[in-house]
Amino acid sequence: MKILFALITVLILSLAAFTGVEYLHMEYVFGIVIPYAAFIIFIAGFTAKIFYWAKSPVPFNITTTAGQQKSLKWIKSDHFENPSGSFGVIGRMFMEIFFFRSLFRNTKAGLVKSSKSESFKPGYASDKSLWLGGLMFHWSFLYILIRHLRFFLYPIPSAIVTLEKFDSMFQIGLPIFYLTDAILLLSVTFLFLRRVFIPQVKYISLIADFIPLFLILAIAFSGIMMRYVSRVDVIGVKELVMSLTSFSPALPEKVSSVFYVHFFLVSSLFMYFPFSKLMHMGGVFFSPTRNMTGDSRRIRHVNPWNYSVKVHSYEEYEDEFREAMKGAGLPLDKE
Amino acid sequence: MFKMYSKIKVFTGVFIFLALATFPFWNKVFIVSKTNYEMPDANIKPALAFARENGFSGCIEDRAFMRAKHMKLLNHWRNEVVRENKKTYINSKGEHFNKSLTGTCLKCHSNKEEFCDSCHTSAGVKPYCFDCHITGIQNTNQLNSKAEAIHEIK
Amino acid sequence: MANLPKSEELSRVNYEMPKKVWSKVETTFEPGTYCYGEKAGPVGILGLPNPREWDPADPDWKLVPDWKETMNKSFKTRLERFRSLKVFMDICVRCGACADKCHFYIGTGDPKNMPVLRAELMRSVYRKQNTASGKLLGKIAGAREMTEDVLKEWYKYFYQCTECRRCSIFCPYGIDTAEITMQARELMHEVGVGINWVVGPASNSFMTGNHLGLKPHAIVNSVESLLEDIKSITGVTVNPTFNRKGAEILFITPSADFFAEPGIYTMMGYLLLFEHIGLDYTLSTYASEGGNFGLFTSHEMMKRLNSKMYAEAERLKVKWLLGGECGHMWRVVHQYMSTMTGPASFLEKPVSPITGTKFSFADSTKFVHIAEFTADLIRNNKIKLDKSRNDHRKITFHDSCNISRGMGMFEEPRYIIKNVANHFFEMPEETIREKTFCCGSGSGLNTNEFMETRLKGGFARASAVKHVQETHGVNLLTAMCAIDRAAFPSLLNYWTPGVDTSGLMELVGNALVMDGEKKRTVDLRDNDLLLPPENSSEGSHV
Amino acid sequence: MKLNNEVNRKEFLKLSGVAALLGFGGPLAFKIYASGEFDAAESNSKVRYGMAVDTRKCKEGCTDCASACHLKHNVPDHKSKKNEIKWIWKEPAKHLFQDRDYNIEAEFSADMPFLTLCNHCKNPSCVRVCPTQATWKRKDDGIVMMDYHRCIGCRFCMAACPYGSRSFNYAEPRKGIAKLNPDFPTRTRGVVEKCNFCEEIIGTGKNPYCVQSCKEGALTFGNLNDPDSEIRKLLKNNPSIKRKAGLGTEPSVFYLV
Amino acid sequence: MIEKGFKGNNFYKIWLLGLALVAANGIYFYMRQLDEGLGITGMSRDISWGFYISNFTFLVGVAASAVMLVIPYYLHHYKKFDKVVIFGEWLAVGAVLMCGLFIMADMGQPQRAFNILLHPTPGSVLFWDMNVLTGYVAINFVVGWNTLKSEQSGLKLPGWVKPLVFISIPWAVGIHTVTAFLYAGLPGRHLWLTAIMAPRFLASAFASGPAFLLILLHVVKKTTRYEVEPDAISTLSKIMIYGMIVNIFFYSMEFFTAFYSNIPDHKETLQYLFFGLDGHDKLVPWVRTSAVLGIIGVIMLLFKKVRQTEGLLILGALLIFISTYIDKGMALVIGGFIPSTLGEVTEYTITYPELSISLGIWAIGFFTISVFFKMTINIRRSI
Repeated sequence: MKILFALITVLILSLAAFTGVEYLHMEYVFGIVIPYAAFIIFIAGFTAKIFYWAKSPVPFNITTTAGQQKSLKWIKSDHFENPSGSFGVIGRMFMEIFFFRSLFRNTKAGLVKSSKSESFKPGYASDKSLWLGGLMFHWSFLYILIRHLRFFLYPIPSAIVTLEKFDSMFQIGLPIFYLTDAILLLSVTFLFLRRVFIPQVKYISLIADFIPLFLILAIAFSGIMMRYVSRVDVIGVKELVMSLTSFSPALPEKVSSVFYVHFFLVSSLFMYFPFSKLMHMGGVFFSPTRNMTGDSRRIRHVNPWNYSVKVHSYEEYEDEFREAMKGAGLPLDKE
Repeated sequence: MFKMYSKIKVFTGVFIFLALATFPFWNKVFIVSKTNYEMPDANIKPALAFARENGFSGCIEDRAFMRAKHMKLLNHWRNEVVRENKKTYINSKGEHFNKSLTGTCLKCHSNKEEFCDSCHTSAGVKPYCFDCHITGIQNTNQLNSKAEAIHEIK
Repeated sequence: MANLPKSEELSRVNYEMPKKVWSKVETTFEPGTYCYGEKAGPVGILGLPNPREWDPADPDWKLVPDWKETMNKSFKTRLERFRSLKVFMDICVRCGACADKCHFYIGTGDPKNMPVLRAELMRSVYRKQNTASGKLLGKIAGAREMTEDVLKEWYKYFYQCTECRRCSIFCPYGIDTAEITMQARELMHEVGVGINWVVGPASNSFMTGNHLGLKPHAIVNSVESLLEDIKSITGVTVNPTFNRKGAEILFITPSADFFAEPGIYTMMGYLLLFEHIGLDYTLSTYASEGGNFGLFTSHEMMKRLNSKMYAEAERLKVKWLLGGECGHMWRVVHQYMSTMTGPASFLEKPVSPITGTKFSFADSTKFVHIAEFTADLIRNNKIKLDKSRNDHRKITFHDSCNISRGMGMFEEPRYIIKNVANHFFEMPEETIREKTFCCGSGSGLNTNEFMETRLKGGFARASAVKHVQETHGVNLLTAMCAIDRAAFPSLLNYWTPGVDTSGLMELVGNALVMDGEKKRTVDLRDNDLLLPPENSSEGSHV
Repeated sequence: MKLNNEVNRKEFLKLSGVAALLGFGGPLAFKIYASGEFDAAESNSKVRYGMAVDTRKCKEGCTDCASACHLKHNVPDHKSKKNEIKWIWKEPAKHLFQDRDYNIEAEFSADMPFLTLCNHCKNPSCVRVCPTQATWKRKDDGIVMMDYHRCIGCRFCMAACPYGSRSFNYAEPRKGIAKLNPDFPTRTRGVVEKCNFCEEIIGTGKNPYCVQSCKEGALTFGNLNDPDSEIRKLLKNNPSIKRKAGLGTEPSVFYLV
Repeated sequence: MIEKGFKGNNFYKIWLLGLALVAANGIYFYMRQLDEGLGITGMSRDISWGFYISNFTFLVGVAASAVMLVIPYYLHHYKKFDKVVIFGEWLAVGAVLMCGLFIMADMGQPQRAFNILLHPTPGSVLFWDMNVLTGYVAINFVVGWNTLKSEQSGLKLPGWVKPLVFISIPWAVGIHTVTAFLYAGLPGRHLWLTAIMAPRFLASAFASGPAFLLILLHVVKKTTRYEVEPDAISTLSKIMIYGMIVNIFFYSMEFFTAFYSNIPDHKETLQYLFFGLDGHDKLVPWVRTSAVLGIIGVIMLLFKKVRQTEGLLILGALLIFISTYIDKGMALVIGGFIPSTLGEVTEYTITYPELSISLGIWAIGFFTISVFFKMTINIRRSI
């Protein structure tokens, strides 16, 4: 049900763009108005969400310490798993963001029959599939995104040309097949399949987990379609994109509707982004358990809303137990 | 405005995000201020002498088709010519053409810089056709002189 | 617990997912699987809302009429106060990495014990109140109203989380279910919903300084009886002081160490060590509790209980604080104490009076852990140890969750164990250090009516112990946490009989060669030592 | 004959668009597109080209045929035996016909330079081993072809060819070409090449360049399947030998002796 | 799991770092080869396959030898191999990985490597070789990985793994047979054109593979003090000797056929290899060394006492390994091109870049094998 709902949503989006352009000739809407709107919604929404988070303070130092603390000099501390300074924090965040350090730890638990009795015990097997799938997906997505800058820039920086060269390293077909396209499709498919086939993950999945998957799948698919199958006039696309970035929007000569479908799906993703779990992109930087140092015993962390509370003072305590304390020979402040 | 915490970090982060996200909009202002994007000139006219000599009405297919699909056509041609010995292309108007990049296409589109390179550069595409296929006499001469120069060095 | 199922039966956990969507699975309260509700008495003492007598199993929880508004408002307040809460509510992608990391999930197979789903119980309510999509689309966006059913669900599952943070180690965004559980419990307390085993000890701590409610003289008596035992076992007379002004160091330890087995042996260890090195220290009856049950209640309660430590240190004019073996005490000291009740400018930066080592890592809190202190002593050869006195023990070490993931102390205790004992064996790698499994009774769930679930929660840890018991003949689990010492005896007795529980300093106490001691034949528990043959006994003293 | 693109293009666009929307219809869309779009029909004929080398007419010291061929086909000369590329060249007879007893058999001497080139075997072992069909035997005319676009440079064909007719581009070919012929492509580094029987011109009834350039008329090119062709007549009326006939490759190059 | 392969003492870390440096050097020269063409190798028009393909051929044998552990353990329930089988599988993985890299290094147009899949040609042995090798590495990796995983966790081995093990048995025979067919089916290359090429390949594989494994396990024992069952070692050494004896036997068959029939084409290469031809004799010392070492190795190890002395056993294994490496590597492949199809003798000299690339590939292979071995040992120690 959840899957179907998400699938239909994405199909409707695609069909809307296709019909809009192919039959209603709304190129202006799908090529100019919506992309501009999407971009504005994206950056405004994203920034607003960041500010929304930033409006709340981090009152306490709640680093998760996954390695030895910095204590006695002769004990080797773990700079990255339990950072004692900004160097460690940067390292930790870097490993987390670029290499998914935490997912690398992932294991899979299951029950093992004991050889000696009738009882069972849990067993833990290394499981790097999510790490690998996630890493491949995010890296190829980033790669593709950067590669797309060839439509946005002129002259095209040599770095982007080099990226493209690597991506089309293997001469497969013409135009040459991009490896990242394959990796993206494979990894998104993997992420989808694990959501369907791992019972636990299926059980926790919401519609909002399937929508981005289908949306990205549809974006990749429409992109691949127009590159390899139904060709699109690339120069026309560049003309449109460059006109948008120079704030003098103009529609090019007829460009295939597949392009508009692709463009609209990308716009949809951008619009959806700030209001969805996709904000983990910004949020990962904001996670206090990872972006703080573990040295809160050495340096005092300040809580801006720290307020005084009702305590049971020693005076009250002594008043209450004076006789007993006297009996036990304990020193008293007031005799 | 409103109360916000870890301001410096947040603003730096947001600034970097905005800078990256809007890069396509501002890059020409700072980075490549001099070169404004120019569409590859759509009005370059091919030298049609070859076509006229051979009695063709013009290019083998219309412009929009060629712009979007020329590489697929050429790819198809190369397989047919080399592998299937089918060397004649009959277009939608019934005209017969010799399937040849250098022998047909480049006869009219003799200026590779204008007809191939301008768009390819604009779109960031580097075809490997010309690693083997030789374009135009001018280029051949250049190549020859280059080849000779290499020999001399050796 | 007569009606507990056999361990074989309990170990056969069913991990199949229910057919029903989780939001439609009803919350039930079976005996043995839930903690009793907070009682009117302690609630009143602490001044918490809605004191009353009630039972979670009853359909009517006697809530105040406007509980929903209170809760929603408090939720908003918490969001404004805690960035972590906001971020953790927003960014989970439900990748499922945390799902099978929770000891309660591993032990119960209940999907709502998957950290992601436990948090989703709260997230769904958050979405309804705080996100546009949740407000507009409701269920489609995974949002739902706060209702009495949802509250019951919260009660059940946020009291099946020991705030151990194991899941957060695996989360790619560091989402910490412990933080979410703490906030959820805090919100529930706002409407008078909590468990008695947390609120009771909290009120005791508040009034008497310790969670057992021991009055000053009881503490003194209890320590005195320990001194007698020490005398008879070692022949050494130890004279600790209480509430002494002008001592250099104030020593604070969980109150269970004064009173309950096996904590008392740990206490004997402390006393012997301090005597051995001639430390100028005092104990306090006012700040007689290291543990902080406020951590399981609310941030405010945590502060209320924590304040006593610095207050007493200031009153007694000590230079710095030394802390005993306790889990949540150290989570609080490490993460909250100087922020909440500091800066402790009336104290001095801690320096070991014996070795001269500057504990500069505790410059702000001025609170040093006994393991850090002892490791430093051993490193500097300041204490005399006879390792062979622990030879009758095959030891494994349990990393307590708060000490490991809430502080990061892994090496010090291992260093100490290796210096005081000959037989040390690690449990499987996936179950120790930062990946350690909780005892299943932490965060105030150490109550008898909850035994069945506690045993399930401890299943993962106990299985690892069983593994080293089977492969290496391990017969002692050492842990630096009072809750561990309270929970493990019954837990291990159920899952892996034959393995005892001890604190770290008990092992040190066994190994310490005291000045003027008599020849020891028994350990601090009066168990016979494995003595070497007579003629070579001198040689083993190092 | 199918008049294709212009008419069907719009249809295809729509189809592919819809397929894109359906997402999973990918392979189908590829099929619709990949086949037939640029198809054109061509006639088939049963031809097997071959060549007769009249060793009696071939003049010693003359390399006109090789020069013409190498010039026309942009065959590089790297001036190194290791990297050399040869389509057609001369080789002492004893290398071509190793199983003769030159002391007794008298038609030609052991060191007499003989012309050699790809035999365009009827049963080529090089074709059998190629993993990508970059070299294959053309059905229309029996020419053993090379597809330089497809060759992966594994050199299996070189190991399989019993005649040493194949060369590999160990070095950058353009560096070894003194004068480029713009009408024929050069090769790229890392592919195998060899004589192609001038397939680019013989379709129009012309003879291969080597045949054209031979002033002595020592080379005859033609259809071995046509009993009336000149080459068949020559072979009928003259004694001829083939290289390594025992291997069963059935060369299409004959030596008249 | 894999991260455990990187945990070790400083010696181990330096070893890995050293391998990485050798690999980096190889990569540098490979980049140059990509840039300048295969002309920077010693290969030529006449000797069109050289050191790369030699190593490839040899390593296919090493890979195939894993079957000699799998058969006794899984088919005959020879429990002594319990702890060794996985090392054989890792060795196979490492060896096939190197095979693949050697093929990539040898290709003129590696960027078109996928053409083999895009234009599948069932008639080409190379197409099948590519398929069986890829399949073999996949099977061994998946089987090894999953058995180790279940060893680590105690969780049951997934049901689909067992069938894969059984498939791997004929598959191992398959990879070496198909590789032999690369050579054995070519007209005009007389050294290769022999019906016992595949059996010879297998025989030498069953000698060289176990020899390699014995040496590796010895190094493992010396450096990490991880030991496998002594009975397993003894069985492994017997397999090696039988393999080598059969190998030598097959080789002498070739001599008989060539010299008794007295067919020049059949004789010439053997003449070149053992005695020199037309004044060319570059390979003669190598080939003679190979023969001598092989024979000494076998004779030595025929004695049980020698086999049971660890040092001597390893020495014997080393002799056999070197012998088969020279024989099946250089002599077989390069010898096959001499004399050329035009009857000329062109000799082959390996170049520095070619050697660097080859060493780089060996380094990558050793790196992989080290990491996998270490991972296994570390995991077994932690249980």
